[in-house]
Amino acid sequence: MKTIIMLTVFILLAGSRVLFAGETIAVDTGTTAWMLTSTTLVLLMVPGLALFYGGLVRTKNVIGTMMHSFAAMSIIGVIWAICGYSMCFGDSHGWCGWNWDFFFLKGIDASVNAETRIPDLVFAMFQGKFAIITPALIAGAFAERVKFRGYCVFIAIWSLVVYNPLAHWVWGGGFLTGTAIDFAGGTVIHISAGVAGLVLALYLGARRGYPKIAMHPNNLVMTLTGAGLLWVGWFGFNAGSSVASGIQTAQALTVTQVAAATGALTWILIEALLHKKATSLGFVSGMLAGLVVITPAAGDVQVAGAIALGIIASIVCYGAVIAKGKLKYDDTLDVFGIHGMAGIIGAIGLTFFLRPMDGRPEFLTQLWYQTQGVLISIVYAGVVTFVLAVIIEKTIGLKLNETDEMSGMDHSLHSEHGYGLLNLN
Amino acid sequence: MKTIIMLTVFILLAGSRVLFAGETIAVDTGTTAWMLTSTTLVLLMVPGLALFYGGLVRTKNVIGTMMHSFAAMSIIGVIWAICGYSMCFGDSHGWCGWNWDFFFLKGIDASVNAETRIPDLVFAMFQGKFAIITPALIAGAFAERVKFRGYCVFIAIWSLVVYNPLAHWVWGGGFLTGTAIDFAGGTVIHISAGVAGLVLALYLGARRGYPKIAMHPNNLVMTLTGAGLLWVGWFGFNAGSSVASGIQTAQALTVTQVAAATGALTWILIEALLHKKATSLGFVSGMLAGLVVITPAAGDVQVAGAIALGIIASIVCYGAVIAKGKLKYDDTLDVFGIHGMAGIIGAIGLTFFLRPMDGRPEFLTQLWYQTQGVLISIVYAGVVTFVLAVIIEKTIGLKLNETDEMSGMDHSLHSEHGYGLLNLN
Amino acid sequence: MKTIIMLTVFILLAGSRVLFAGETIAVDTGTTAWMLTSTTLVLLMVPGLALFYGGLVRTKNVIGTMMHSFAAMSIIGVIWAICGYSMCFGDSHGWCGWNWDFFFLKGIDASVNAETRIPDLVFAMFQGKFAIITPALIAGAFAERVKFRGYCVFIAIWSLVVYNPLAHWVWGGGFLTGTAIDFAGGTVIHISAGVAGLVLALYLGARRGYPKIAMHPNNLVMTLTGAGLLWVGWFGFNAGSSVASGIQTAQALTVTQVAAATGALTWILIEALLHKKATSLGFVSGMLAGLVVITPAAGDVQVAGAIALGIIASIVCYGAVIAKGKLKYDDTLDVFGIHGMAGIIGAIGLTFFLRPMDGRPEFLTQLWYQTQGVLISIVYAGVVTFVLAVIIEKTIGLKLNETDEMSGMDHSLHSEHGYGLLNLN
Amino acid sequence: MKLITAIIQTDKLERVHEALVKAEINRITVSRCTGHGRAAETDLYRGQEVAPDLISKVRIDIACNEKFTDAAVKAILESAKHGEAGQLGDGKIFITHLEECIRIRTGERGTEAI
Amino acid sequence: MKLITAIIQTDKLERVHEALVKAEINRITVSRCTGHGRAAETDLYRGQEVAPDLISKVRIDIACNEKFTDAAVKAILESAKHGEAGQLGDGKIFITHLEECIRIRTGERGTEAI
Amino acid sequence: MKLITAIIQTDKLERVHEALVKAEINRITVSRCTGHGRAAETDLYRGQEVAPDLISKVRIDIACNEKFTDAAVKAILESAKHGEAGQLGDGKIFITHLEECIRIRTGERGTEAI
Ligand SMILES: Nc1ncnc2c1ncn2[C@@H]1O[C@H](COP(=O)(O)OP(=O)(O)O)[C@@H](O)[C@H]1O
Ligand SMILES: Nc1ncnc2c1ncn2[C@@H]1O[C@H](COP(=O)(O)OP(=O)(O)O)[C@@H](O)[C@H]1O
Ligand SMILES: Nc1ncnc2c1ncn2[C@@H]1O[C@H](COP(=O)(O)OP(=O)(O)O)[C@@H](O)[C@H]1O
Repeated sequence: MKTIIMLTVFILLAGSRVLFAGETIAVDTGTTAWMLTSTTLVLLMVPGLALFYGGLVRTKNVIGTMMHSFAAMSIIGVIWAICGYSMCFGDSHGWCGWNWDFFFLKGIDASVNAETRIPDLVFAMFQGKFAIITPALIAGAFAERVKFRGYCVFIAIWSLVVYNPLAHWVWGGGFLTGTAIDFAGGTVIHISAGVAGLVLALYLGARRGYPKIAMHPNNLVMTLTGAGLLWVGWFGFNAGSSVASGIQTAQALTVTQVAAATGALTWILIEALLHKKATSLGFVSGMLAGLVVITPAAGDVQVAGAIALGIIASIVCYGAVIAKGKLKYDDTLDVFGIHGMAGIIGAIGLTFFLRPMDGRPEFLTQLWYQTQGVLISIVYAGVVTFVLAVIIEKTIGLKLNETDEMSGMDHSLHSEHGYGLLNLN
Repeated sequence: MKTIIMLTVFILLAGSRVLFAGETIAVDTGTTAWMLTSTTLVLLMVPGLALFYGGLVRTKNVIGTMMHSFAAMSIIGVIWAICGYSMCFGDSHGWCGWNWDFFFLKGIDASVNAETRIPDLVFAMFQGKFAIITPALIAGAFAERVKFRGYCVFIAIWSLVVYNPLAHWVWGGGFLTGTAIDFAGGTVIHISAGVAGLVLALYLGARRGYPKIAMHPNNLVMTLTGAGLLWVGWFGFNAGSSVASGIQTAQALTVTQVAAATGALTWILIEALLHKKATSLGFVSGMLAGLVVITPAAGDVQVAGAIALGIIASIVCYGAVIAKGKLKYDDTLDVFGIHGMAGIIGAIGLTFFLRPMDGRPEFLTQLWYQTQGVLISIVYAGVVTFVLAVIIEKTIGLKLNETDEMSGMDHSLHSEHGYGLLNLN
Repeated sequence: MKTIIMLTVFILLAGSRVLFAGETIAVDTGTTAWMLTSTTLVLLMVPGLALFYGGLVRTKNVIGTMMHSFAAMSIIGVIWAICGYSMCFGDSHGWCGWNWDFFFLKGIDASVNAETRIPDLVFAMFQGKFAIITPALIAGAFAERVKFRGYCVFIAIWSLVVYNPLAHWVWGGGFLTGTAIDFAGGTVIHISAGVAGLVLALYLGARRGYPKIAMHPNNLVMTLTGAGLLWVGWFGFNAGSSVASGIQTAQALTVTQVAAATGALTWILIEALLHKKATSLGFVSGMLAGLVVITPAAGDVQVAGAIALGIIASIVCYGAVIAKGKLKYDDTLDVFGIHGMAGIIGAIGLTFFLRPMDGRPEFLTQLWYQTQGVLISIVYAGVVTFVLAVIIEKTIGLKLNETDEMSGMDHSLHSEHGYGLLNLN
Repeated sequence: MKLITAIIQTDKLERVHEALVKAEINRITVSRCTGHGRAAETDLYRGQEVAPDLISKVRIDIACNEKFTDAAVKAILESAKHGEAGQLGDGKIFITHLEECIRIRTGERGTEAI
Repeated sequence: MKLITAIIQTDKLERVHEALVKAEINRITVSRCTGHGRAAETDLYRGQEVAPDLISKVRIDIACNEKFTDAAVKAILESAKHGEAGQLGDGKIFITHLEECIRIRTGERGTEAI
Repeated sequence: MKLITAIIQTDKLERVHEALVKAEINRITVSRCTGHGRAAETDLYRGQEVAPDLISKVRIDIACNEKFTDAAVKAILESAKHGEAGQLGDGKIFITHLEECIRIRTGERGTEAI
């Protein structure tokens, strides 16, 4: 009788109307609701990033720069549904995963995950947004001097040969799964994007005139707006990575909020100390550092740890950006200086602030796991990106020629102008 | 005993604290959460649309154009709560529905739908956002040359005599309910708006100087931002239309994402082929075509179908826009070329890609149902819009006079300037 | 056996994996999902406010004004997690609450509220966003003439000595809890911010040249965008304040939508009557008045009441803004005229439109409760703000000196320019 | 050669441009400016009528040979006026002497290059 | 008639305008421009001090009759200077000869029309 | 003293500026303008090629002493041209006589003040 009652209860209560032969997995509508929301929030980060990056370049490149984010949204959007999900979360085959069932997402059309109780498609879409945002982040490193065609091909292949394998290793059942903690993508997303950005910035060389000519943000209002959307979207990014709607979700959201606030505050305090001014760009840079640093750690540290990580990340990233100025390489929007550095600090630093919990490995073991994850991510992303960049540059071309760079990407690549309002019309 | 246990379980578990006399319908907090979120997301599309449209007109009309969307938000927002919901979802009386209980939403203040298990008010608000966005879409067709007063009166009446009946027929229990598939509003929203736009564009005539004088978008950054918000909001639009938080929701979200990505990609590939440039406006146009085409189909096609529909929609809409240029009529922001055309393709084309499912009508039957829905929508919206436009133009006036058109709507209708920053202040 | 079954059901169904010794509180994933979403939506209001305010000042102050909102996000963000939550929702000690367990949110790391069934952290974060937005609102009253350093110190202390106690009294178990109805913050948020703004505007004096020199909004497009985000975010603000995902949530969302729409419509109708023009700034002012007025009332009035309150609020606020012009004091962005006035109307006016419900106090009793809440809020916020302002002005300085005011805050305080695009770059 | 600088109302740009083209003056340079003259346009700001200090205007620069000067001025005068009587704020035309004009593309100088 | 063109710092526009009005010069045309001179203003960009190449300036054009020229120049000189000693970047005044001035509204010409 | 006004293509600003600096002309004033000449640049608008009526240009104003005039013109001519043959739309240089130049900071006048 117990069984009968339970089944009745299942069917009546759990809001699920799809039952499977043999096994009965009811959708948890609440968790599903939050994961759908998270998916939407992470998607919101893409226009957020477009605004953030777009506002920082010169007027003549604003559309071209925004298009980098948007292009990722569509190119990776398609690739992911076709084969990306399969490569990341299919059955493990060493270098990457694969599962013919996941091809075109056909086999998961109506399936529900037994543990999280959300439809598999929701998870696939949530993860897809991460795959979209990662190459979009890289674009900041070589902003203002890259061909659109080359960029599109680059991110498509990069996603296949760098992102998908890495995500598989860390999250999808690959050889790092279960050792390195990477809650929402410190290594997979920020370190890999940061390192790829650095490699490309170095390989493609600086913009004409850099660093002699000052290159002003064309629209800080836009950058601040984008930063706001990024903060908001990051709640989906981190809290969604719990793939639940419960206590760990709440924990992740809390530390995300605290780390972002701390990072921002730290950066403007540094500026206030050194220059007696607090800039808005400093604010959002610190905020970003805080958000990135907490990304790998969001499920596993507490408020005090988040504050500590936020402070450290802001200080180190501030230093990294200054160092770039000294070293005179042209990582246009500091993808390495902020995403790369904060990602590394977060991935390794989280070990020091882990929430006490049964069954954790020893401190040093965990520290080694983390370091290993970081190193593998750096080396793999670095090497493969370099090879890929060389191939694309030599074939279809990646770096914009000088004339087009001077006309600006908007005119030369897209035949458009960002701000018609500047003209009389 | 079974009953006792079950009742206890209900009360304790289902998060519901409101029980009704006789029947006991517990709110499904998860589904409710997602529907609340969807409502919010669809509302976000209104400022999204304001940005999208606003960026495409000339500087002197930017505020006036944004106001079209905002005005819809408030005018339809009030009308819907008073009587719109009743006309759409009240008991069927042929031309429209009506239920005095729904007047001022009084009778559903605390009721819960037995099937979806969400409060009726949530459904009413979700549907209300659709009623808001539809007239706002039309505004693009006669942008830059319409009186604000006439526009306000027009959308108020149009909503009552075109939108509400149509929605009632297709969704609210009217004569098309149960035959034509229109998951989230291909016929009700996009076709009706597209056709209404076309009629108005033809009736009101072109803007002064069109097509001789090139009319540049004043702010593509704004248009891209708006496009981003539209993509994000569309998740609420389509995935919310499942009125659930489960597998169909996930399916709708997935194909929405894929169709948008495919549409955008297709359009810029066409441009790349024909002009060797990929424009941002092309990107968002294709994205929009993809989003519109999947709207009627979102619950019933799979990933491969979404890709196919996205490609077809982008190609056809591209053609439609070119054709407009040749035919020299002035559908300012291509409401018909994009919403109308993609809506038609989606509504009919979905028949070819339906997810196999028991109990579906035969292919040809379904195709006829769909065609019928499309035709009724075109004819009804077209004729009534025309009559309405004539009446308003002849009485209070709809078309802006030439002097005011040349000064710009912002100055002549609203006494404002969009960008004070262009002046010295 | 009953117990065994129930426990099994609990564990299997309710999606909760964290059980507590002795008591077993399962997380309601649905309610949690909506509360997480609400938290995110309220956070979205902060960039929304930054855009709203930022667009209304002169070009030279756009960044400085946006920074006011962003700074609140980070400063209060940190303070709240450390001690703000404890002061508001800790055990009552008269002036404020306190609970060492809540210090750094340590003690609620994994606890779940027995009644609402959401993790306590979610509630803490949701409430934290309210604490952030309140001081950010004040900033509008003395926009364009305040030192950044002074402002930062001011909001930090104001939050501790004004906001936290007030919130504790009304919501956290203090002496007003259970008497005055303040669903989502009419007294705690809008009245306190409005009054604080008024006091500061009077104390600091007008901007140079006010009211002789016309000071134009630098970017109404931005203001409209911000208004859109505010409307969207307000759904989280009000509907989230039900701390549920059910019928009351739906009710709150509905009246929020209706009041905003009515307020906006009323304002532009007034303008149309008086000036034959309907402005976009008028639209958003009315919208804001409607949103504010419904804030204290959202859970307790119905659609008709929302319409009435929206109309009244718009009319009164319109009058208040005109009166300010006559009285010639410089509340730059009408924080008192809109937030203060509409907050007062809402808090008192709601008594007239309460949803009939068992167990309500008598009309006059309730009216007295409401008036009492309003008066206490006005007097307390007014006096403490004044004292605080004087102290800060005399020590580190709050008012910008004339030279810096003329150069603009962006240049003099932040060394930045909002719109690089105006320059050639 | 003369340099004609006209400050006109923004809503007249299209018409003035058309009039100039009709008068066979095809090359012009246009820019935004802000003027303070006798005109007082009002904006609405939250229910208050506000007369901005500085009003948006358009500046048109035309370099032309002597014999075209009168035609240009005439075209502007006719097309830039609001109504028959003109309006406060309709603008001004300034004429200065242009010593030299060089076409960058070809290096031509003088009246040829205009 | 003369055409006075002053390039000044942006934060001085309000003061210069006031000074001109006091000197009874009511009609001016103002526009944004960007200057490269000897001044070096610094912006902060992610912790680095950046001296932009081109700095925002304001350009004021005043057409006036000869007898007002000195008053106008004096008003600008006094109001546009930063501090007693002036600052690098305070700007320049350029004066050219204005051959003709026409009021569009009325068609008046010459000194009347200024 | 002369006032040189050059209207050039936007993508050449950087090069022209560099060329001027090389020719020891350090002080310039730059502004945005929109030109209508013989050039026809096309933009893409939803698949249609659109030739805007008015094209973005940059205006450079240089006040200089007579002896620098030729150097300045030469620098501009060389650096502003697209390719060897030049392109439609490369722009124009206008030269007018400058009667007076005053440095606001010091009050210096004339050739000193340039
Ligand atoms: N003397 C002048 N110097 C500079 N600009 C002027 C002068 N007179 C007029 N203007 C410009 O022309 C515009 C129109 O002038 P206004 O005085 O309103 O015209 P009117 O003289 O026909 O009434 C002004 O806004 C200003 O930009
Ligand atoms: N010879 C010139 N030609 C054109 N513009 C000039 C000239 N000299 C100065 N300017 C303008 O004046 C501004 C201030 O010049 P600057 O050299 O900084 O002043 P100062 O000579 O007092 O140090 C410059 O930014 C530039 O716009
Ligand atoms: N006579 C003129 N008066 C004013 N501006 C001119 C004149 N001729 C050219 N210009 C400016 O120079 C720009 C380039 O002129 P264009 O005719 O395209 O060059 P080209 O004569 O070398 O073909 C134009 O866009 C316009 O701004």
